Amino acid sequence: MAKFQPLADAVRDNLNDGDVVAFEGFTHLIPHAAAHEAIRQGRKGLTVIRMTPDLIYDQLIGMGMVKKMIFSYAGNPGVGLLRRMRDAVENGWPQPLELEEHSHAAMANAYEAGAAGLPCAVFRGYRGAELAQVNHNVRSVTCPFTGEVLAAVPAVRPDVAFIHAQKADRKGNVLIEGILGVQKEAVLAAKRSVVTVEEVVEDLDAHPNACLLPNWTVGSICQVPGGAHPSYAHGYYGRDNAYYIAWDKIAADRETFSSWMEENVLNAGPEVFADRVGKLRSAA
Amino acid sequence: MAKFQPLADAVRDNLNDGDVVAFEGFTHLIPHAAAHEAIRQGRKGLTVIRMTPDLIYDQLIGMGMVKKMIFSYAGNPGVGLLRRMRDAVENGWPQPLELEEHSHAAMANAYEAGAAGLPCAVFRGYRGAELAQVNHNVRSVTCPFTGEVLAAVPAVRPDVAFIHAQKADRKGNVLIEGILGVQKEAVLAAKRSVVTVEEVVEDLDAHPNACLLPNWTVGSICQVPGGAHPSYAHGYYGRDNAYYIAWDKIAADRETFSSWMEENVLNAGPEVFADRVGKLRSAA
Amino acid sequence: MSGPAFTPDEMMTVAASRALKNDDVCFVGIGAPSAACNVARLTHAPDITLIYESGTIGTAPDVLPLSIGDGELCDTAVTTVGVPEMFRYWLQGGRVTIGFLGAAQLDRFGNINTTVIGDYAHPRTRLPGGGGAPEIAGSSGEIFITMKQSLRGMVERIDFFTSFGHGEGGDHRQRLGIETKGPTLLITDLAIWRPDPQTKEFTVVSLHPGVTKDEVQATCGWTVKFADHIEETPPPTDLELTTLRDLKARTKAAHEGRPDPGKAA
Amino acid sequence: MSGPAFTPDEMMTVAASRALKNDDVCFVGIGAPSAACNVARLTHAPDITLIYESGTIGTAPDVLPLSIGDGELCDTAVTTVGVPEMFRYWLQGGRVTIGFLGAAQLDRFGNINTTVIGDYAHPRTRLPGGGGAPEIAGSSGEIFITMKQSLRGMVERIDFFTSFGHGEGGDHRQRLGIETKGPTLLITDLAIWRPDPQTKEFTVVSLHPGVTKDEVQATCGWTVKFADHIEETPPPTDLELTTLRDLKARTKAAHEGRPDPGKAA
Repeated sequence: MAKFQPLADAVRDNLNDGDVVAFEGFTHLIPHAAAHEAIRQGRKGLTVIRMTPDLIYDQLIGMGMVKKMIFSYAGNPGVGLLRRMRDAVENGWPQPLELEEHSHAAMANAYEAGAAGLPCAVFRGYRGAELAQVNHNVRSVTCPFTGEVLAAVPAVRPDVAFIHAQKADRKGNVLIEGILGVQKEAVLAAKRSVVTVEEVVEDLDAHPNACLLPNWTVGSICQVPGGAHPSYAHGYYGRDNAYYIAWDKIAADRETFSSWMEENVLNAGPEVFADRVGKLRSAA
Repeated sequence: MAKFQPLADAVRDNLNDGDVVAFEGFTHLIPHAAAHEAIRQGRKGLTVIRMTPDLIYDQLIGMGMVKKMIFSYAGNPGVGLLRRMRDAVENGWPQPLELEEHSHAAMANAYEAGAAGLPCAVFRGYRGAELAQVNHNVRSVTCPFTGEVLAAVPAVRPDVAFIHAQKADRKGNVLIEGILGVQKEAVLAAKRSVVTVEEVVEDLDAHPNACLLPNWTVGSICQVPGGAHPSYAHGYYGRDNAYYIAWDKIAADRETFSSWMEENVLNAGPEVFADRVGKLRSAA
Repeated sequence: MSGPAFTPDEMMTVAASRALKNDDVCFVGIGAPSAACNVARLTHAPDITLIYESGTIGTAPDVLPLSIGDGELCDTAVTTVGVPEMFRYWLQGGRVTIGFLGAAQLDRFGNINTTVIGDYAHPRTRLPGGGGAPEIAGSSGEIFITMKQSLRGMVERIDFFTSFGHGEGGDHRQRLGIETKGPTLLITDLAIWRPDPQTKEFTVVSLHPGVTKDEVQATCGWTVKFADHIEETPPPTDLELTTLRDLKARTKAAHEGRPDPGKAA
Repeated sequence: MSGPAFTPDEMMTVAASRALKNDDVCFVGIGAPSAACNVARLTHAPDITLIYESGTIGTAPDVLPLSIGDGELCDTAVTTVGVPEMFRYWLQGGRVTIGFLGAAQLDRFGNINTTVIGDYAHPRTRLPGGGGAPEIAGSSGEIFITMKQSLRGMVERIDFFTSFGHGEGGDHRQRLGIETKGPTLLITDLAIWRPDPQTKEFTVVSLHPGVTKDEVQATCGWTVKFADHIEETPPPTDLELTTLRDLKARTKAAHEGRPDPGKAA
């Protein structure tokens, strides 16, 4: 049953050194505030999973918290590469980074399989793609009716999933709307979950088929207005595209990165996020 | 691209003798009007698919139109058995009926696989269940990661799917809400599709994540108010439970059945449905 | 016992309702299970999550549904999902603590038949089939069964294994690789039964008020095993009985209406 | 050609937009494909269905998204589905007629690399990876590719097969059991290329206005094959150019704003 708690407590209770963790969000609703809290708590040796690792994974990697990353597209969308991740992969700074790389279709199916309690996902994919040769977790099964060879990947089953959502009601039922990504799957596939929300309301007043996580499927709920910034929350505030563009320069240099992290993450708290989205609210 | 047409034309254009056809609806939104039109047009040798064949399949079978039925629960829900179907299975009247029987999980997964363009569905099921021994379309695949043996069934790929939905907009985009069943999957899995709707509106005014079939995924759209009766349409009219209870007597006897079909189906048209739901509208 | 304040059917439903806990997530079969689950929700388990296979999650109907997909279930649900998702994420995903099933035929090991009476290829009676039951039986944490006792229903050998209980008993589930507990409770109109820890044979552990062992045996097609120490099921409380009767009355009023299935009916 | 009325980049986008039809269902890659697809929608193909991998179906953005999941895409979409459904029902389901991709490295057979420069295990440059491309390349009816020509981008051998085009050429796709057409069109800033019917090698069929064969060869890392009869690409019309420039101007205004990535930036 969902427990309402401050973000620092939720991260402390749910994320341990060495965990397999997914901070999910597909451009929309990326849980930046939760990742920053994890950085402040200095967890180590994490295996991080995400379809589209972008800024927060660049930050986790740059801070030396990540041992392995399972992913399908690691870029700053529309801007360029992830410079901290490149530095880890190409130069081993601040530590080497093991990669398990998939396609989006494989990752989406793997989350679906995780939510569905299956050991693996089966789909038509990877044909002629070289990832199937470098990733030992791309295998195959044969359709027992047609003989077609289909791709198989292991289900994603994180120790803990962090997502950001629009709102929760007082009972802890969580509503996600707009671009849904794989957030519902991430929570259902994970052993534990933490959901940051823009607001807590009396009644979700949702469509009968709205994407919703009932309170008994969610571990912790933390109210963190603006908690997705510079990503966005449909109906609340727009994406801070300028911030994404600016990140490219910050991440380009180790020292610039470190001092930026010091000032904006290590010496800050979840409460800074509400201010950051102030001027973006009209754009939502 | 969706074509608006009268129901009789849509059935004539899309349903042929010998077709594999799904009239889908899971208690909610069962396309009765479309099935009655198919009965009037006297199609023969059909293979009918549905998770929960109830009254309309009892009627199709009793009218001698069905060669084979693929299904997972054939009953009059909460009332009892399907007496026309029993007569066909137990006594071969009016003709023998071949059955391919699955569990709900298998059928739901098979529709999902059909919509997903896969040759088969893979799930955890049928363990210790005797259907796996009498149905040659229940097979297995082995997870290449864990060695777990999972069930596999062929994807459902009907020639044509009929569903009923709440509304379409003038461009032909179709909205379904409430209990969704497998209707979206049935249309996406089928080669052709006919959707009857309660009404055609200027703008669906739908939630961003509403269950929706874009106009280019739908073949024909026919406006048939009340077209789900005695099933129901969420937001329009309630389920006619009394009708379901009364059906048990009508179907109990071959002659009663035949004369009822003559009067209420063969000598009627789609326009009768609007009247039938008149008094149920307040209950919706 | 003269002038009982409740019927055996009411005792069955109330006893079944008591087995459910406030934090259970219950996949509800239709008929008797539905009444029991909703009595639980309206009495001691207000926060119980009831799931119907139509995709309605966390539903709280004011009247019992006739089918598993009445509008009332969706109107009162926390959310409603498509049927593929229901079976994949919610049942197969291992989120259901209790699967609550009825049965046409039942054997002493909790195996259920709702498919055919007679031979599968040439049945004497073609029943509706399994619906969700085969996977409810496999994927739910444990299974509760409720049915009225009769020689026709509780049989030495079921005609068809629609859903697997404990098979031939003992560790048969484990041998098939099924990790869930399977049937852990049977509530009839006469008694409460639990599987023997070793053999998994259903054993009477409690008799409903006024019921004798002979009555239980007379309406059961196998030789009944009784526990060494048999309890007496506490009779329904006023609250339980009122709740159940009010629910049934509301349901009757809602379902009856005037039948209007066409002119020739 | 002195004082051209349009840039090579604009010609590329306009030429790419023309290849799309009103009834196409187009899975849109980010960058150049996104501009081309939306110019098509705003000119000759108003009913084209644009799908982005974020789950937005039938989207009609007023400004180009920076990412594949900007709010603008959802706000203007016919509907938005979850990402697993996007890849299962919509892409794998065979509903996409055109997959439109960009490339970091491309070879003459339409094979694409967006994964690494150098060795996979020890790359010189770690690129973002394939994202949706491996299955877009396999499941879309056909593939259009658009990129600016450069010796670094158009190479004799790509460093990694992120997505499969025609492999080694000829019937390589069929030999792998891939039933879709694969790359059928390449639009660069200098020319339009189509695969040879037999060998599947990309062949220049049209040069953009003022472009010479030598210029095409000078910016391509393999020996270019030219068709016997080469067309000249019609220059952008006023409508096409105005539409593209207005779109870019709206996009620039929307994306710029004041960067505010914290105090130390």
